[in-house]
Amino acid sequence: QSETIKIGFPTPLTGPFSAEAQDQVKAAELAIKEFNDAGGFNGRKAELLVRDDKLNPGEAATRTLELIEKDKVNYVVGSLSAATQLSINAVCKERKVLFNSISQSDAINEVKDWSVYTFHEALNPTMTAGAVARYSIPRYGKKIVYLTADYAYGHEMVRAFERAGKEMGATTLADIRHPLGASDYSAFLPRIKALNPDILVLCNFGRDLVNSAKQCTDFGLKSSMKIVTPVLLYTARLAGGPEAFEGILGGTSYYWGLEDRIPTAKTFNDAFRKMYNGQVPSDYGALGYAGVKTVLTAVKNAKSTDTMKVVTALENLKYDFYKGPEYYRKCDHQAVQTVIIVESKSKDMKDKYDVFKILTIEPTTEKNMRSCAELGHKA
Amino acid sequence: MKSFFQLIARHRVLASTLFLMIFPFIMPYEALAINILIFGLFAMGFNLLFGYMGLLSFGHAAFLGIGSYLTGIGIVHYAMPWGAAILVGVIGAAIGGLLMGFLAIRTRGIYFSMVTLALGQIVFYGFYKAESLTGGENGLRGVRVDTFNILGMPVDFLNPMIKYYIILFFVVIAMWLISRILNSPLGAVMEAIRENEKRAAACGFDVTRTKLLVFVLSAAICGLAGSLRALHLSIVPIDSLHYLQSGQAVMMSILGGMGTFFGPFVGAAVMLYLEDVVTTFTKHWMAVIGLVFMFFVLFFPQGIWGTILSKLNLNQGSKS
Amino acid sequence: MSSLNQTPILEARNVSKSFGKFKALQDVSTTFMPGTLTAIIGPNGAGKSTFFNALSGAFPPSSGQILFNGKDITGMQQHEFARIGISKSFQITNVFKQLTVHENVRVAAQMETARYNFLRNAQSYPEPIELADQLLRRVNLEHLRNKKTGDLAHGQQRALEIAMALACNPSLLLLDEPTAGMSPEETLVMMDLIRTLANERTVILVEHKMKLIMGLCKRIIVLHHGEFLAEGTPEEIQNNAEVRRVYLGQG
Amino acid sequence: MLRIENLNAWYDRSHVLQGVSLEVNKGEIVTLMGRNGAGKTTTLRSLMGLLPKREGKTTIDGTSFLDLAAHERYHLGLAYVPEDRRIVPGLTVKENLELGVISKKNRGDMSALVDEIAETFPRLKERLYQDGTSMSGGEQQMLAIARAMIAKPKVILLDEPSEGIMPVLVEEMFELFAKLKQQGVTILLVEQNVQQALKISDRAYILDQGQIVFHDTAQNLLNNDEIQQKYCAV
Amino acid sequence: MTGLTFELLCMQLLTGIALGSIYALLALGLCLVFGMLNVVNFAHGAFFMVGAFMGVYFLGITGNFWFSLILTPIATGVLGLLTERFLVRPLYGRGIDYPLLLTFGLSYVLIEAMRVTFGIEGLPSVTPDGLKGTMDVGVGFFPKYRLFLIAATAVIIFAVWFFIQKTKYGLIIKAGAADQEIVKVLGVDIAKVWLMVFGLGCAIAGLSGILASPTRSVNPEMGIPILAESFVVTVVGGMGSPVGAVVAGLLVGVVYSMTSLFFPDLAELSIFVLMAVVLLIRPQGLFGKAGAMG
Ligand SMILES: Nc1ncnc2c1ncn2[C@@H]1O[C@H](COP(=O)(O)OP(=O)(O)OP(=O)(O)O)[C@@H](O)[C@H]1O
Ligand SMILES: Nc1ncnc2c1ncn2[C@@H]1O[C@H](COP(=O)(O)OP(=O)(O)OP(=O)(O)O)[C@@H](O)[C@H]1O
Ligand SMILES: CC(C)C[C@H](N)C(=O)O
Ligand SMILES: [Mg+2]
Ligand SMILES: [Mg+2]
Repeated sequence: QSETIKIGFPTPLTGPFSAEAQDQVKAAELAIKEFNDAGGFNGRKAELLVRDDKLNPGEAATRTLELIEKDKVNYVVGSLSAATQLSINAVCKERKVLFNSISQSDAINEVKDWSVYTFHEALNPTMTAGAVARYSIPRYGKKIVYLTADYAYGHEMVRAFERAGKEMGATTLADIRHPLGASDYSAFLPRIKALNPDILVLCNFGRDLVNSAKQCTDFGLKSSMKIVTPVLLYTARLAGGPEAFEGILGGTSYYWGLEDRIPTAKTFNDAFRKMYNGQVPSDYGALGYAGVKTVLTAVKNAKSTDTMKVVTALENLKYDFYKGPEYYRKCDHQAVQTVIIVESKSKDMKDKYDVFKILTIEPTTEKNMRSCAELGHKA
Repeated sequence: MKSFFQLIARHRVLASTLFLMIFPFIMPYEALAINILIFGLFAMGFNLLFGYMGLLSFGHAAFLGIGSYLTGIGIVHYAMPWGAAILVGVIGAAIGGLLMGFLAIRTRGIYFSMVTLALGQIVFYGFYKAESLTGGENGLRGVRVDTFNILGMPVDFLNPMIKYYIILFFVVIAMWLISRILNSPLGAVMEAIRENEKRAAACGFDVTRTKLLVFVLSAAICGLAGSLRALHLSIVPIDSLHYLQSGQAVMMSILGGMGTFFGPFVGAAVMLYLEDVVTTFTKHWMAVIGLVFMFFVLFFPQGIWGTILSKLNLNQGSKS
Repeated sequence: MSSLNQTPILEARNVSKSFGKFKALQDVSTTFMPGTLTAIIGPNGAGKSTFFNALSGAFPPSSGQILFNGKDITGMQQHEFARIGISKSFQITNVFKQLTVHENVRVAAQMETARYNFLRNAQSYPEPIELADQLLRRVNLEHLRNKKTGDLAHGQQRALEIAMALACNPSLLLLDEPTAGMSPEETLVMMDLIRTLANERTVILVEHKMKLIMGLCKRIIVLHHGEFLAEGTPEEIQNNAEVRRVYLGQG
Repeated sequence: MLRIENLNAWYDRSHVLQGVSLEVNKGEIVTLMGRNGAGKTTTLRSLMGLLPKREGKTTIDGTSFLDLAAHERYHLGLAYVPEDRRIVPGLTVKENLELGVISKKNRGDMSALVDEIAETFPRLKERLYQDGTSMSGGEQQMLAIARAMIAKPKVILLDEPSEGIMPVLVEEMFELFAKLKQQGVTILLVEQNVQQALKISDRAYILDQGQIVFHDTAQNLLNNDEIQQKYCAV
Repeated sequence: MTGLTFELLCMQLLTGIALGSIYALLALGLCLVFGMLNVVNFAHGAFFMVGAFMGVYFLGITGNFWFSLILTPIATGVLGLLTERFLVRPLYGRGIDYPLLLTFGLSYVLIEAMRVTFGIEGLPSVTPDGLKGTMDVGVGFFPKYRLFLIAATAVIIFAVWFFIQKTKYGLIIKAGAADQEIVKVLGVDIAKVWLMVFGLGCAIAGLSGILASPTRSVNPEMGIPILAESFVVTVVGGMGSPVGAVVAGLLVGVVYSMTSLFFPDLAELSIFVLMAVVLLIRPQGLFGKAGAMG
């Protein structure tokens, strides 16, 4: 049989996360290419079917239905927001299709949404925000103010940061929730200034982060407090510019600069550079690579494309594709991996890609994750 | 030829039904066809108010959303049977329409649009904040109906074709209702009010009551569309309530031909189909859609369906 | 006037209306007996249309009362006026421009029979359709039956205006300058129509065409500056010096 | 001065004016009469350039203007008082008057112009700051005429100016037209108030179904019993 | 709430005014076009966005914020002129819906055009030198740039007000909005006036874009949310009333800011609630004329 192995890839090619999404596609194509160049599986090549979910959960569900019903894809990898990944997950779960999610969310690990077909290659807020808390609280102080995008993902970041902070005796002065997608944050800033915290945690993402960071800078907040953010995106930093992000630190799943320390990162970056004339992959882009690559590797390991067999193969997979060793935790299929803490540079940049300084890498450990029991899983 | 079309116009519900029976076979995949059914219904419900009463609401997403959420919540949290869940959705939307309409019809013109927009956003935030029931930004997941029991006969609702025809059944009922309304004396009053409120009142028609009545009917139909959508997607995204969704109904109606019976449906079909196809081969779909819109506005001012009707000289009294 | 023991069909008691500081109507009191034909005249801006608007429910008077068949109807809504049988034609043409001529009248005619029914086919109610056709014949518009109203010439719209006012079969008909803009020929037709209408119901009209009024009504009321100036038979009015001065002129 | 030859005009597909020819000499008042729907308004509107489709030849002082846009015709000295008055809602009486000269390069002093107008229409001066459309029907008519006259046009096209105007004023208005005529203004008048119109007119045309069916001097028309019977009764 | 001080309230108020300035400017352009042409310009937000991009782009070329401040409105204004001439003009007289749909389509095209030209991430924008940093305003430190924003808005608004109230164009605009035919008959080349008004509206949108750019990220979608907000402002003020647009802009800014202080997560909702309440009490908006715009 020489039928291709089809991987459906719904992701928001347009809309506010389009930069990240298009990078995801590029990296995923790289994974496909590597698989095919290596001869595929029993001569069967892999194919990526990219669909624009427009960052809209309804559209994402429809597109996933299309991929499953019309295109008859074998697996689904993708998504770039909590809401769309949960909707894709819901559809896949109902149709018993394997889904490897590459966007952050805590909910997807919980038993309510989870199914045996659900894998989560991305970090989740508990891991990222926790790591940032563990890094910054001892260094900058215990009085914390949160500026939070008012949606599930924002709340999850706060919860994780507080949870890690509690062990270190941190106190929350205020959790200020701003509307998702607000373009002006100035109205929240005088109060934050008046509260005078040690650390201001920006629990938002993408353009919200760019705008809030920028305005914090304008209002001179940086002189009296440290600004940190659980998810500091490479692409957001590029779009926001060095001035706005100066001195802000945060967590990320990947930064190309890891190549100095981790050999697989170097291999991955070089392959990416070669395929896309000199560009480097972004953090979320890299997840596209990993998400597809793990699934295809599992197919090979399972020696079958049968979904349940691939699930088992994934559960048993130990891999190091680009950022050091990883594996999927058995109970919730969460990828156990490192969190990289970076700080935005504003000077001494070698080229336009050189935007972060790696402060530390928090090692892989299940201790920092919510336990299986906590999530409602049996084992 | 012409008499053929007149025949169709006379039996418009029957004709539409026959057409929709074969529709899934000309669409690339069933989920899209079902989406078109649902949004076609949504746009038709909206058009009842917009095209026939001249009230441009920017808050109709509220009814789509209320329908979806109530049906979804009924199934997810209260394990209701699907029939009851749909009923709850439709009634909920009608009640929502009554409240919103009651407040909004005191204003006119663009102000009416804006009040409905604002009230719609308030509904949005209400559902957004009721996270424990609605799932907030993440949406309501798990609206699962695997099998439909029709007169004791279980059918597989996961089968896309079966799902299509089940949903079509409801859509046809709603279309029949809309068609009846338009042909009825109330339909005539609606148009009269659209043309000239002052005169309509002087003729003895209670303008406020009529507007409210139509608002509620329109909301209920949009609510039904919402309920069906929850069953179709098995999730309820919060975007269902967003004003951009209301905007879609406006666009669909105008694109297809406002104030025509089938126009909004055509608008929905063209728009969704185009978006689907264009998105698949270019990421610059927005430019393509934008240009197509501009093209139609400039060269087909009566909308696609409206233009077809007037080319065939069938739109006397704009009743098709 | 002759029928002393009858209740008036319409009575205005001290009706006043102000727009901001401006008093358009001040303490106007008068009665109209059933089956009579009365004309209201007065200079431009005297308040005739304002008085009509108050009588027909377009807006409530600022103070004073309006009684219909002895019942106080002040403050009722516009559509309720139409339902109890008060109907008005507008001075400035006010029709449904996008609908056809016949639809205009039919809609107005369905008020009685089939107001809000939304499940029956409108075509299944013969009464409004027939009534509409009949009224169009009366105002000589039957040849334009299926034309879009907005495309009609001014005078034709004026005639339609009357037909619509008649469609809800009112017992009291208020006509605000019904023949304005009509050609002499058509004016004659309209006069005849008004005369026959007055046999069936009470009619009050505002007109500036004195010759027309003189031949038509027995009673004339004159308003001036929002106040009652005079009342009487055509002869009395024509010979009233004050009326001549402010309104009629010498001619 | 104003000359129309074989004018045809259409609304959509309906051919409303079918070869109308007429002529108004300088300083003349010419009345255009005819039953409702005859095409009187349409004639005036096509003279003013407000009809999308028109054919024929129209000249003013020998200058052909059929192809000019409405606003250019104003600058040729044509003024128009529409039958439905068209007082601009939301503007005061004064602003409505001001509009009459707004497009003139040197429009002169507004208050002097208003005073001039007030001589003819004192009511308007009393109400300068009232919203134009809240005035009574007759008052609005005065305003519309005043607005057209304030620009001192060469030719005024009047569409049923006496409609809704009280008798005293109708007389005065016709006197005013006569006065304007003496000042050299040329007037094309559409009127249903035929008797009075003819009294001040020099000549008259009768329009029927988009064609001129009769034409004579006003005096002859007044004496023509048949025509009187047919068009001028009441 | 703890720590509520007079200084905080004042700062919050000032923040609201700065925010409201942008709203007021945007609404002014929107309301000018609506009031005159009866066109609801759905591309207004896109013109704002294009203005921001142009601003950053011209800044890049000329290296001077002030040049860019002049060039940008000219560029978007010309774009507006072209739009009116070739796209909107054929639609006059067809009611409010068609231009709405057309400009909606146009906004998609403009967004995509910027994506293709400048990339999907958008451009980093910088605060002009001289206006960087904060300044002591007595109750605390406030960004200099936002103070400049308030001042610049005041100047622009005054200029537009003068144009509308004190020149004859204002009267033509008002009359033309209500009845174009009569204005034509009175000798005004209304087509030209419409062209200029549309151009002016778009120029103001572009100007608001460049003025806003240093305070937020410049990206192709930045015009979408702000469009809804400026509609709210226009409506609260009363459609077609420039004074209303300004007052409502500031009001909305301040309401947003104050809600942010007390109920931060309801900030976004607050402006919609404000609009609903205003319209339910005064159906024609704060400064709208009753009865106008049926
Ligand atoms: N809404 C309003 N606001 C302010 N003034 C008004 C309003 N409506 C009417 N008026 C004024 O009230 C007076 C009476 O107006 P009305 O229309 O009743 O006059 P009329 O007698 O019908 O005159 P005509 O014979 O000219 O139609 C007029 O001076 C008019 O300007
Ligand atoms: N906008 C229009 N579209 C189509 N037909 C029209 C339009 N306006 C007028 N007509 C038709 O053109 C013919 C002439 O109308 P016009 O208004 O010129 O008549 P008129 O002589 O001024 O009548 P009146 O005395 O009633 O004002 C009429 O038959 C009318 O129905
Ligand atoms: C890519 C993710 C960090 C995005 C996040 N999950 C969201 O919902 O917005
Ligand atoms: Mg009157
Ligand atoms: Mg006429």
